[in-house]
This record gives sequence, structure tokens and C-alpha cells, in this order.
Amino acid sequence: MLFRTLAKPDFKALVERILASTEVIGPKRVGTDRHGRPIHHYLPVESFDEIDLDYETTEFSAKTYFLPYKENLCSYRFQDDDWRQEIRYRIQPRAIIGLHACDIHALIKLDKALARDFFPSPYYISRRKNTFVVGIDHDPCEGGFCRSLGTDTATHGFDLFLTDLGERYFVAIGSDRGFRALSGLPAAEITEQDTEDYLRVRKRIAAGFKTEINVQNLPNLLDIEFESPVWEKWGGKCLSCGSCAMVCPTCYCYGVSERVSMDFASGAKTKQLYSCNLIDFAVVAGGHNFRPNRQTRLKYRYYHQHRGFMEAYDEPKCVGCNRCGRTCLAGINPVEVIRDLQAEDET
Amino acid sequence: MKQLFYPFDISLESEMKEPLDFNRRSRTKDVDRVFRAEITNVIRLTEMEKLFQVRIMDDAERQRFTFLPGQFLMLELPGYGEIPISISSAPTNKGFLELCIRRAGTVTGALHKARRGARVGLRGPFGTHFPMEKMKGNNVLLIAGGLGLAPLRAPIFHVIQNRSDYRNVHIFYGTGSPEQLLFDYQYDEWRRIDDIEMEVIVERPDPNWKGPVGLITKLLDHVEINPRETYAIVCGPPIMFKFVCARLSDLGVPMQRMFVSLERRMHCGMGKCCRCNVGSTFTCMDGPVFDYWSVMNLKEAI
Amino acid sequence: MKYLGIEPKRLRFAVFEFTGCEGCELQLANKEETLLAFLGAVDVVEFREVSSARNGAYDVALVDGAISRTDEVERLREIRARAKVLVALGSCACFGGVNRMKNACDLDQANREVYGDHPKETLPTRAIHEVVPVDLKIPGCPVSKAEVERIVQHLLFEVPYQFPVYPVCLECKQHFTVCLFDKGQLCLGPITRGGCDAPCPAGGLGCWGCRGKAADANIDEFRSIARERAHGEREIAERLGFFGGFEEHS
Amino acid sequence: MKIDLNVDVHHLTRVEGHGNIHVRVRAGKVEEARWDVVETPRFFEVMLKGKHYTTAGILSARICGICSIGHCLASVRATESAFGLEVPEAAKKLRLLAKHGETLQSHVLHLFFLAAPDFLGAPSVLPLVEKAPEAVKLAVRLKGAGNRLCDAVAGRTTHPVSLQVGGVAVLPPRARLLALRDELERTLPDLAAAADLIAGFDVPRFERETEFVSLRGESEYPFIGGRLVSSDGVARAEHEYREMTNEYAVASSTSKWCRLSRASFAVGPLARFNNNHRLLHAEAKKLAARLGLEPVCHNPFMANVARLVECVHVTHDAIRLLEETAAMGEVKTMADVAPRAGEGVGAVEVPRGILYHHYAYDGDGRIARANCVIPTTQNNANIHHDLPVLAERFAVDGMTDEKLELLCSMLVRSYDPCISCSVH
Ligand SMILES: Cc1cc2nc3c(=O)[nH]c(=O)nc-3n(C[C@H](O)[C@H](O)[C@H](O)COP(=O)(O)OP(=O)(O)OC[C@H]3O[C@@H](n4cnc5c(N)ncnc54)[C@H](O)[C@@H]3O)c2cc1C
Ligand code: SF4
Ligand code: SF4
Ligand code: SF4
Repeated sequence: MLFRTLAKPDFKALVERILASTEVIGPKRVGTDRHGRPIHHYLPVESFDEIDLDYETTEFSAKTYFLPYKENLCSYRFQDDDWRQEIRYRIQPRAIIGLHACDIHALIKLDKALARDFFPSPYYISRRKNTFVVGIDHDPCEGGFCRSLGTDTATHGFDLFLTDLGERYFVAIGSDRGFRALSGLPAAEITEQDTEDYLRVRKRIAAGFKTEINVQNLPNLLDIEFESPVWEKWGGKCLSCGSCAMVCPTCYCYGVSERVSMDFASGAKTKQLYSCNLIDFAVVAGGHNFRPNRQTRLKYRYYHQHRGFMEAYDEPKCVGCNRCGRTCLAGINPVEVIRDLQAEDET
Repeated sequence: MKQLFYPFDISLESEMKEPLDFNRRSRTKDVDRVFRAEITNVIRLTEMEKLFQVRIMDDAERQRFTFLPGQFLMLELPGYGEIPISISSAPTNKGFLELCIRRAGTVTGALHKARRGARVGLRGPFGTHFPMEKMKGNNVLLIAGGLGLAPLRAPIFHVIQNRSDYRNVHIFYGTGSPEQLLFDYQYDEWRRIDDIEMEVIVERPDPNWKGPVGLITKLLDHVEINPRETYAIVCGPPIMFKFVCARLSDLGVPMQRMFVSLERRMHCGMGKCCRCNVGSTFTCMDGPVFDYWSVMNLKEAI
Repeated sequence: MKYLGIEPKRLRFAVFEFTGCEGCELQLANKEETLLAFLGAVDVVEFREVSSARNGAYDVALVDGAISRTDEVERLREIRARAKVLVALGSCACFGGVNRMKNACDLDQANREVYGDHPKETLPTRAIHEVVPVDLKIPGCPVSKAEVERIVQHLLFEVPYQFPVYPVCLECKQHFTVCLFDKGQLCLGPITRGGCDAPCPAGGLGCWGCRGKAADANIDEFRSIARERAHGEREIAERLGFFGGFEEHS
Repeated sequence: MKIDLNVDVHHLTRVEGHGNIHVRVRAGKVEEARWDVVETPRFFEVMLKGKHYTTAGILSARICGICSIGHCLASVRATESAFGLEVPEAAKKLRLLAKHGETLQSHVLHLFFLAAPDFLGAPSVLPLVEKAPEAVKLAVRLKGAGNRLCDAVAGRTTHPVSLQVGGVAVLPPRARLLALRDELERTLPDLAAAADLIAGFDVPRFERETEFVSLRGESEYPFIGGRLVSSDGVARAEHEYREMTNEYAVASSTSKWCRLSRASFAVGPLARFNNNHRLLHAEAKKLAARLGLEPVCHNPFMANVARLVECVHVTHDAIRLLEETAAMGEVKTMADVAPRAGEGVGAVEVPRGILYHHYAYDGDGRIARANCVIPTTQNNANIHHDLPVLAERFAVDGMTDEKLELLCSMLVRSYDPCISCSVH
């Protein structure tokens, strides 16, 4: 990989150049929670100053810019007794500034499931390829356990990746597009001093992690503890609201529905992100529900994250951002659930 | 910046320009494009089920379309929705596809009102198939309960068309009552022309019923089974194939030689929506056809 | 649309109002983008609020408002007898709506307070289905016009309509709305049936539960969440009782 | 020639709520002419008792589905005045925007959907969809613009969510405000076309001198709060509203009646116009002059013209407000709320006239007593007293039961009564 350093004002200049030609998404402060902590969302910005790169985490992941909550898969025009199908993909370029390593890993995982595997999704690919991704290093967020999942640093999946060295950024260039973006800017070749500073920052970050869990044995454990009372304990609390899957950077389950316009001249097939925690997720015709209980549904979310995806791609789907844990009103969070399972296994 | 953000248009990718062929997983990117198909005939089978003959309208697309017994389609009524439906006709039949559909809700309800000439959308074929090749030279048990005869018809046609490849062939079929029997006009032909042993049983007979009465497992009481040379395909509601497979297992048929077709909610057919996820398995990609051993090992499969 | 070779039915609609604010009826005239198409798809034969025409026979009766007087009971029975499909439109018709809160008071006392020496006849508020059988309930205060349109389409095509079963939270998350609990407010979103597109939380107001209970709503856990966040029993009970959709829990 | 006439309207159509008209003319003399409100009472004042201040606005919005924004605003204003609370400037502007949206959508709804069919000889707007599609489309565009304004600022058109005690809960994004401004600018030609249409209406010539009550604007045409005034010279402060309304229950009606200097008085667009015409936007004044609306106008049928004049006013004013709010940047729109015991009144000019909410709070932020006086309540007696004079005036040769019934119905409709609201 190529590395450069870039003075902060020059990075601002870069973002402003991007802003002049395309839509830019960045972490934006949207309010304060009841404990006085700032709330950030990834939102479109109109100027560099709206971006708050110092954010701890965002309430929602950035997946909506790749995998929108609602998306038109195709539309139909009806005429006489016939119809025509129309499909459009999003080809408007866009830049996302300030993704953390876990979110970049989330994209890499989504790439595997949606862009590389059987039946690659053209909708996802169109968005992914048209999005310029700038990542940034940061001190560990509270409750995040990305380090346990190996998603605390990113080496690919982005165009540029920044590490804050005080006055300047240490920039990893992840693509030809990233390289070209820097052209014309006074980006310097890295010096020994830069490397030293960079390693020091990395070390500080690494030392800051407080939350760790052991995920090695999870695939097996999930099978063994299939009937565990742990599911009853946590499942009994679950509100079946789907919030966890909505904020998760890697949950991609969905439902498809169709509708026609009121004048019956056109129709649309729409995909809406869904959650395996919702009660009708596995209802089949005739009304049989394969997962009628909250605990089975909750269990299956963990199953997919830590076992199903593992079997398919040799890695868990979870990136350890703990967004699901933070958003869950019932206080269901992966760290405690997994620890409970492991404790159960030991007894 | 302009060329940095040179827009990428996937419709210009080479795969997108290839003819649509869902059999080439991972090469196919135009995944939501449907084949336009015309309903050429509608045959009322029972109060709840109708058989639809549909024909892919584009000649080239129709010629290219191939499937294996056990595979399914995503059938779309634009504006209403899209549903998975097993293909119920002979794989060699290039003229039209047959779909046997029970009225169950929105899409099937609308479809049941459709007439000849109506145009629907098709995507597929998707999923795994019954291993007809492997079964060659063996006895074959084809067992269906209720609507299970729909997915069973493709393997039946396959066996008939390649009758000499298989030894003894039995069809066992059971429903609740005589008026629920599907395709009753074909039984005679299967028996008399195609040299198939066919037995039908109902749970609640009517006064005209002359055949056996009871659950489908009862039909298995009298057959001679050579466990080493027998394959079974079992289609029907989970409760039914669970009992049938247990019975066959008792008779010594290895579970790897019994095949079932699972039903799950499906919204894509391509392993993306996760609705049909069973344990770590996608019913639409790794199924719907599974051998019974795999099913036993799937959590909550039945 | 003459799709699948089926001409959609032309159904005759009639709209009737009982005890309520008539906001749900107003929704039929809202969503201007599709109003003309909507009127083109159905025959509105009786709708006192916007039309002087009363031309007899109708197939579908949309009824908004709750029942709170004897003459209303009579009128509703007559409508039931004439309608093929009786639709309860809005939370008042489905649950009794806010009017139901009146039932907690002594009605004579209430009458004296408001009307002094000229008391008016009034009955305890009831939902439509507590008086006559109802074929379809469309909750909401007010109803969502988009949903009403979809349901009307389903009626025209005679295919069943499935209401969303998930709670409001899902749609909040899909709109990037900051959770009201995070702002220290109470919100019924986690237990209320979604499908409204969660306008209230987006507007900075907790969900008041106008669409009634979500399928499999976890009310016990909800209560303990609310209590943990320092919302008192009275506040919770009042909220659950507001529109009558959680009647048995308030 | 001696004329006998009978009018019996049971559940008058094209008005909100249930009311009946009875007129008997015997030998040219009016024997009976009455307006009875038979709507079912809902007892909101009783339901409001004990409610927390955060709930009051939400509950009282449900008094009326058409002017729910007005009710909500009157309610939060009453609470704020009880708590001695000043709302941020930005919130005041946003509230006025929501108010304008409601005025626009409600007036257009009335003019085109409820009133116009009478003038165009149709039973409802439905046949007009085919007969006069352009007029209907125009109405739909104007009403849509009003609704979108409400949606953006209040979170919803019917039963608003963002209008809360302390201010407005969310500041709409700048882009949305500017888009609305553009949309309103595009509707200006529609308003001009609407004026042409209404100029062609044959407004019945009928006058009965009456007293007009409204808010009194100081520097702006009044909508939210301020002093109260009558065309007979009565002036009161907002909290003295009882002296303006003098509500009393009558046996024949589930709505109460009101009086001031005379047996009855009128509120609504005509009252606002008569008392505040000098504060209208220049374009609105021009339109009033063109359509022959001059203060003090005593023809209740002219209320329709006054409605259109107000539509022009609020559209122009909303364009100004949208520009101002879009330029505000990220400002505070909510004041901190500290409940305290006390009383407060909120007076708001809703489409049908002046509306009052009055709450007394205990120390816990809960309502101890509530009183709401609805515009239609204030108008009911006036409608009732108009009827005999109208019947008298038109009980002439050539009059038929049908014609008189239409005239009586049109008279009642010209007040745009909101009956379920008046029986709250
Ligand atoms: C691989 C495969 C092959 C199949 N082959 C066939 C076949 O050959 N023939 C055939 O007839 N069927 C077949 N099916 C079943 C068929 O797909 C369903 O009957 C069909 O999807 C029903 O669609 P619908 O729109 O008509 O019903 P829907 O409107 O989706 O509803 C059907 C029923 O499901 C329940 N339901 C739906 N949504 C909800 C909800 N949100 N909450 C609660 N309950 C709900 C209700 O009970 C409803 O009556 C197959 C299924 C699979 C997976
Ligand atoms: S785990 Fe929490 S966030 Fe997820 S569905 Fe259950 S209650 Fe909702
Ligand atoms: S499961 Fe939870 S912790 Fe894991 S990636 Fe999703 S939101 Fe983050
Ligand atoms: S958010 Fe709640 S109160 Fe608001 S419309 Fe939806 S269900 Fe009703």
C-alpha cells in the first residue's frame, strides 16, 4: 500500500473539492442524548465544517448509503392488458468521509455476500462502486469490541484511510481512485518520523480497548447451546422491534413488496430491509411460523452473525461496533449475551 | 474531481449484456429482470388449486431456459408480488411450463382470477434438484401428500421419459379427501402406460371412494423395499415427510437416499433476503431439495 | 388497469361519521397527488361531509368515529345492514379513540359540568365492533391515506390485505429518527403497530399508540423499560389508555 | 300573493358535523326559522382535567380534524401563558407558518369542495372532477401546498406533532423550507385563477347588521394571540375572553351559544377582515377591492370572498416567513419548560374564527380545569338569527322550497361551521 501525509488544511481542501462536484456524507452531530452525550449520524453535508471527524460512534451505520432501507427494485408500466418492466440502478457518485475501521470491514463483508457471491446484487454494486470511501482511525468507542473480531484496523475496502497525527494526517491510499484524488495536493511522501508517529498513535489506540470477548468458539458454542436458557433470558426481554438489525452495519435481510399507483398505470417492486427479530420473518403461506417465539428469533440473529456467515465466508458477520447493543431499549447486547453463553457452557 | 467520480454504470458491464440465464449463478447480474411469460392455459384442479401453463414469450429466452426436477421459479404478478413456485412440468418440455398453485393469499389469490393471455413475470430456475442421475438403476419411491404432488410431477415426468433407466417405480399419494386429489386424470396413464405402481389414499373418504383410507404411511406397509437399491422422494407438509421418512428409515432406507423439498418464506430466491435461512443454510440456494440426513441436521428444519 | 385480464371492480363507497373529529374523513381528501386518481377508481355515492348526493346502494361503508349515543347505534345498525363491507376507519371507530377516556368519568357529573341545567344524552363510548360486526379495521389517528389507498386497491381486486405486524421502531430507524427514549421522553413505538411511517417521533413527539398493539407486543418488558427510565405508572397508564388500542393494559 | 315555504334539512351536507335547518313561512310571514346542532357531545373539557401539560395539546388537537393545528396552538399557548413561558422567536415563526398552511388548506377545502358546488349547481365536487377538471386540479394544487407546509413544520397536517409546549420540537431542514417557498411561489398564478373563478360566482345579496369579533392585529394581520376586539367597540385582553364570549347552554342544541353587545355576533374570515383589513398584504387588499369586499361588510355570503383574500395574504406571508426561517441557521426552537400552578388563555384565529383554550394548572403540571370556546359555538346563535331575516328577505314571488333550502344551506355553509368542533 502507498502512504502519504497530508496537512489538515489540505485535507479540508480535498473535501471541499469533492463537495464541489458530488454529494458528500459525513458524521454530523444531530443532538445530545439524555446523558448529555453527543449523537452523531452519517448525513449529507453542505460544507466541510459540518463534518465532525472527532465523533465516537454513530447511532446508525452507514449501510443505508449502500443498502438503503427502502429501495425500488424495478417499476412497471401497465397498458391495456400488458406491462413493461423498468430497472434503474443508482449511478450518482457519492463520497463518504470519516468511516471507522469497523464500518469499512462491514462493507468488506457485505461485498462478500452481495457483490462477490452467487447472484451478485447490481443495486449494491452500483452504490458501492460509485462511493468514494475515506476512513479514519479513532480511539476506541465505549462498548465496542471490534478488536476481538479483528475489525479495529482496515487495510482495504477504502479509497483513503486517515490517521490523525496532530497537525497532519497519515494517509493510507487504498485505490487508484484514492491516489488520483490526492493529485494536485501537497501530499508528502512519508518520512521515518511519520512512521514513528503513526505507530505511536496506533499503539495508543490499541491500548485503549476495554471490551474484549472471545469469539473463537462461538460457531460451535451456538450449536451446543441451541437449547440454552440464555436465549430464554434475553429473548424474553426482546421487543421484536428490529432496531438492532436496522442499525447494524452488516444486517442485510429484507422483504419485497409490490404496489400499484392509484391510477393503476404503474407499479413498483420495493425492497425494505427487514429483521429476523420481527415476528413474521419466517411465516409461510398457511400461517405456519417457523420462529414464533422471541427467543428463537433472537437466537437466529446471533446464529447468522456468528455461525451462518462463518460457515459461508470463514468469518463472523458481526464487526463488533456494538450499535445493536446501544440501540436496544431492552438492553440486549452481544457482549453480555455471548458471555452468558460461554458461562453457560462452562457450567 | 470530475473524472475521479466518473460514474460507474453497471448496465454497461459485460455480464449485464449476456442473455439472462439464472443457471449461471454468480455470472448473472441482471437478477431482478423477469422473463415475460404468458399464461396459455388455466386448468381448474380442485376448489383450491389450479394448474397454469405459462410460456416464456421471447423465443430465445424460452429456448435457453432449462431446469432440473425439483427446482423452483419466482413467479411475479407485477403490482401484486412475487412468490416461489415449484415447476411442475417435464424438464424436456420446451413449449411451456406448468405451475400448480394453491390459493393462499395476495399473489395466489390474484393469480386464481387470471385468464388465458395474462402476462406474468418469471425468474429462475432457482435451487437444488432431485438427483435423478444418481437414482439410475434403482427403485424409486415417489411419495406426496396434498400439494406435494406439484413438485413431484417434474421427477415423475423425468422417470417416465427415461423409464428404462429406473427399476420399480412407485407413486404413493395421499390427501385429506377425494375431492382434494390433484391430477386425478393422469393416474391411469401413469399406471397403464408408464408401468408405475400408483396408490392413492385419503383420510376422509366420500361414499364413492373405493380406495384405501388412512394416512399415507399406511401405503408403505405392503411394499417390498430393498433398502440398498431404493431412492425416495418425499414431498408434502413437514409433519407428513417426517413420518414417512421415519418409516422408510425403519425399513432400512438410508437417510441420504431420501429427498424432501422444504418450504420457507422467500423474497428473492437468490440467498440474499435471508428469509428462508434455516440454521446456516439458505433454502433457496442449498435447497429446496435436501436429503433427509441434512434435514435432520438442520436446526428447526421441520 | 386491466391487468391479468381482470377489470377492477367499481365499488360504491359511502362514508359515515359518528362521534369523532372527522379528521380521518378529511384524509380521504388529503394526499392531493393522488386524489383525482382515487376518485377515478371508486364511486363515492354518499359522503355527507363533501357531497349532498345520497344515492342509495353502496358496497363499502367507511365509518369513522365512535358510538356514544342511542341514535348512533340505530344509524350504525342500518349501515351495517346495507353495507357488504363495513370498514372501521380510524382509531375512534376501531378502539373508541380519545373519546374513550370519557368512560372513566361520571357521565352525569360531566354533563353538569359542561352543560349545567341542559344535560345532553350520552352513552359510554364504544368502538364500532362493540356494536355491530366489522369486516376491516383501519387504525390510526388519523388514518394514513397511503394505507387507505392500498386497502381500497385490495378491495377492488378482492385480494386480502396484510397490515404490518412490526412495531413503529422499525420505521423510526429507517428514517434516522433519534429514539425518543434517548431524549428522555416516553414513546409507545416499541409496542405499537407500525405502518404509519412514524411521523410522530420524527416530529419530536413520542408515539401515542394510535394504531393499537403490534403483533406480539412485549408489554411487560416495555413497562419495565419505561419504569427504568423514570416514567411513572400514571404516565405509562395514561399513555396506554389514550387511544383505546391497549384497552386491556391501561 | 301569499307565500308558504317549508325547509327541513336533516343533517346538512357539506359541513363538518351534524346540524339541522327548519324554516316555516306562512302567508309570507316567517313563523319559525331555526338552526339546531345535534352533534354528539364528547366532553373534552372533562377529559382534559388531570391531563399532563405534555398531553393537553395532543388531546385537544383531536377536538377537530380540520383545524387541529389551531387547537394545538391555542392549547400550548394557554399552557405557556399559565407557566409564564416565552417561546423562542424561531418557534413563533414556525408556528405561524403551520397556521398559514392550515388556513390555506382549510379555506381551499371550503371554497372548492364545500362551497363551489352550490355556485356551480352541482351536488358536490365529484361531478366537477369531470365537468371542471381544471378548477379541481387547481384546488388540489393549492390545498396540497398548504398541507405540505403543515407537514414540514408541524410534522403532519392533521393532528400535528411538533407543536409543543415551549416551542416547536424540530426545525425543518433548510432545503425543505426553500423548496416550499418555491412551491408557494408557483401557486400564485393558481390563486389568481381561483380569483377569476370566484369573481364569477353569483353571491346572494343579503345583509344583516351584526357585531364582528376577532383578534386585533397591531402590526400584522392577527393569527396567534393578542388583544380581542369587536366591531361594536368592545376591546379586551386575551385572558378576558369570557367577557367576549358569554357562553351559555341552550336546550335545543348540543352546542352552546354566545352573545356580546347584541343577541349574537360573528367570528371568522369576515370578522377578521372587517376588523383588520388594513393589515392585509397589498396583494390581498387588491383582490378584496377587485371582488367588491369592503369593510365593514355585513353580507355573510361574502365570507367566501374573505377566505380567498386571506389565502392570498397567508401565501405571501408564508413565502416571507419561509425565507426568514431558512436563513436562521441552527437556532433554538424550544424553550425550557418549568410547570407551575396558574391559569392561562390561548386565543388563536383558526380558519372559522377566534378560538380560545383556557387551562388552570395545579403545581404538578396537570390541568385542574379546562374551558374551550370554539368559533362555531360563537357563530351558532348568529346563524340562527340570520335565518329568519334571510327567509323574510327571500319570501317573495317565485321562491320555492328548494330555492330557499339552497339559500339557507348556503348561508349556513358560508360560516363553514365546524360542528363536531363546537360540540367538543
Ligand atoms: C420452494 C417453494 C416452492 C413452492 N411451490 C409451490 C407450488 O408449487 N404451489 C403452490 O401453490 N405453492 C408453492 N409454494 C408456496 C407458495 O410460495 C406460497 O403459497 C405463496 O408464497 C403464497 O403467496 P401469497 O402472496 O398468495 O400469499 P401471502 O399473501 O403472502 O400470504 C399467504 C399466507 O401467509 C400468511 N402470511 C403472509 N404474510 C403474513 C404476515 N405478514 N403475518 C402473518 N401471516 C402472514 C397468511 O396466513 C396468509 O394467508 C412454494 C414455496 C416454496 C418456498
Ligand atoms: S434485540 Fe433489542 S433492538 Fe433487537 S429486536 Fe430485540 S428489543 Fe429490538
Ligand atoms: S451485530 Fe451488533 S455489534 Fe455486531 S456488527 Fe451488528 S450492530 Fe455491530
Ligand atoms: S407514531 Fe404512533 S401515534 Fe404516531 S401515527 Fe404512528 S402509531 Fe400513531
